Amino acid sequence: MADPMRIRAQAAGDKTTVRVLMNHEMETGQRKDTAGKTIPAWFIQEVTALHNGKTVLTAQWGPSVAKNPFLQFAVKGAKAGDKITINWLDNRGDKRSDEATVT
Amino acid sequence: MKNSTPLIASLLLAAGCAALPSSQDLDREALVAIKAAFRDEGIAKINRIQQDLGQAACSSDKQPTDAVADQVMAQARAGVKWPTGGQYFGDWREGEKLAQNGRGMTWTDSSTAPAANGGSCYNCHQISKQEISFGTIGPSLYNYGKNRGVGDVMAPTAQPIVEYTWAKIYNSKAYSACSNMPRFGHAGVLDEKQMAHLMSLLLDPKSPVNQ
Amino acid sequence: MQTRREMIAHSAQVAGLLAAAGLLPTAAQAAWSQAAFDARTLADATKALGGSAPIESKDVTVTGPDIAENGAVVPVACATTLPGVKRLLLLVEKNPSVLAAVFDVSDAVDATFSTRVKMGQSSNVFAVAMMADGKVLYAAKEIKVTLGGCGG
Amino acid sequence: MHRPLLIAAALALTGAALTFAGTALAQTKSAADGIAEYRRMLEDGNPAELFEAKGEDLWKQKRGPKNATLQACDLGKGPGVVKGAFVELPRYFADTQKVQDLESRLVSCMATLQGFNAAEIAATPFGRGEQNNVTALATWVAGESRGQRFNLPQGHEQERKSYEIGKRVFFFRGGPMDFSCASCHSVDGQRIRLQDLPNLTKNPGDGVGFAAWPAYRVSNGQMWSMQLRLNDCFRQQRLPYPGFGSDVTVSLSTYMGVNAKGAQSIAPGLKR
Repeated sequence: MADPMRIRAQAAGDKTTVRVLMNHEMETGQRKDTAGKTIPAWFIQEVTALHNGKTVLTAQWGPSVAKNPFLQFAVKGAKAGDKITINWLDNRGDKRSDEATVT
Repeated sequence: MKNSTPLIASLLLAAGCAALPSSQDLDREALVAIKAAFRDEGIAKINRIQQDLGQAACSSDKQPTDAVADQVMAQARAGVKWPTGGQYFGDWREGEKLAQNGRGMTWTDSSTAPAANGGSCYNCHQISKQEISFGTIGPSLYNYGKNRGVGDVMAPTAQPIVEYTWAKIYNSKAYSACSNMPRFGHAGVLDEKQMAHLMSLLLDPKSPVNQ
Repeated sequence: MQTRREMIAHSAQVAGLLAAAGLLPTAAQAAWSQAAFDARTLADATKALGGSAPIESKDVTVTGPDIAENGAVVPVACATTLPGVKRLLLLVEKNPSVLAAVFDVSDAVDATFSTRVKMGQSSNVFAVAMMADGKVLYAAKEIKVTLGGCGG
Repeated sequence: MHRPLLIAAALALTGAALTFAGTALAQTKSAADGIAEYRRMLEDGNPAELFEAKGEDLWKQKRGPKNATLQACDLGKGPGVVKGAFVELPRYFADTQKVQDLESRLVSCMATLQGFNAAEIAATPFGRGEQNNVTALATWVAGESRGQRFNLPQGHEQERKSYEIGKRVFFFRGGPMDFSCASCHSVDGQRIRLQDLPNLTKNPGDGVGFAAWPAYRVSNGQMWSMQLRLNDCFRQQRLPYPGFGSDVTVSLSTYMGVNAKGAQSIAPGLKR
């Protein structure tokens, strides 16, 4: 299973800034290994964010997103104590879900 | 600590007051540590830590004595091999590629042949104006030929600078015993053809270096 | 015993076969726009996402450094202040597949997203806003990718 | 063909090149600003955080043949004391009778507390198996001293000797390109390509040089500890392969660490 994400969710005023770091190779499928064989593409395709269980963001990613991806966005109306959940799904069907509490 | 160690010595050791070995002994111990620490990996063999006169003389924070420096430079000058048939020049475009290429001679490279190596020039020098990613360990080489008044590289007046430049690339220690620049010809990093391409990059009036 | 790399290669092959046969879970397949990520130009990518021809607009912002020390990680952001934005996109003009990311904008989030992309070479980076009324607006910024380090 | 070299003429001409170096510097000011802007944009959200989290888990996890945690590991400030340990390493350890850096010390603890085979870990290539865990552990331990200032102990004879050996290793020239650490790191304000080169013969400043590693390398998406950093420096110097935790790499760290006295640690850092 993939390693956990790091999620920071900080409230300021009436919104919460969410910063996420994900553990993922984000292999493009364009690179070759030392033996000259193409390394197959392996990357996160879908990201969703939930605020207290309600989906607030869905995203589609391609292999151009950098390794160990970073994502920052702001959720309106989220306040300290609320839950922010991030899910990702990659092109091999691997997935990961982590949760953070807004501070 | 051995039991036979006198009490006073062990007290001093415990307090960390024992004297260090002499500087020369430390020099020797450092070499022993280096021999013990390194091993062969790929093309990077252990014999690479065997120093020649110049490498050993330039391995401290102090400059070598004038006598030693002169000896290093004289040896370097005597060893410069001039290009076969006086072919000092090649193609500046190939020279630019070599200048950009910083690869070669590491344990992750597969061959020590010059064909596998670059000149790493931009790592340390500004060269053409178009390339903004250049190092500053060496002086800027932008307008290298132009600043030295080189128009026609074949002109007799250009001969001194042509020879100086060749020798500098072949063995940088010919002019400075502890130069930071590799000895591309002497060490077999680049072959005559590759050095000729670099000569063109630096001296050809059509090269971007001289625009 | 299989090495990890072989296993990765194997499972990728299996996934490929399953996908070709339409056997992967639809959740993983339905939402991801293959055609958009296969696109080689800005116009093709927005077209594949059902948008019209993109028009340059001052109301869309693309943020990033002028120079990237390394193309493997380039911080970029897309944003718009216009109401009625449905999607924000980030694209790298000279990458093999231009589209990097698609963000579906809901009322619950700001229309501002930051991430990091790979860039194979110096290129324009586009931020695109796909609007509810069908308009497609974009902004461009050139980011230079430099060669670095000792070269090895 | 062997002609005399006209050194005097050539030297006279070198002056012109130096004048032009100044112009070049002014022209690339904006490039340097651009790079600084790029680095600032990456500061928030350093993927090294992912490795810190993994390292903290590993520290507290029961692992190895002895099924034990590392929580009794003495990193120099007593068993289990992690905060502040990083900025005092390498240092002398009485139990191993050696000067050890953070990673070689972690391996000692993994051997004594958890029953791992230290020699096996040392022989494992970077990025594989337990070496990955050592890197993650080092990242976390370093992060626990974030903001503290380097203050390596030099009270023990072995610590002072380690410094002296390290200094000699730093200036050791060899290989087909005649490089030493000093070739690139003994003068202020120089760079390779666009990368600034810290002067490591003195304190190069807060969060620079020794005070920035372990660091996440954006170029390859890898977490690099100081052992790997030095290993790759020797690769680029075109020297042979230095052993993990060898006297050469540990004493070099002592040399840089002592020189960096007073520098604030920002580790884990973010590097090109």
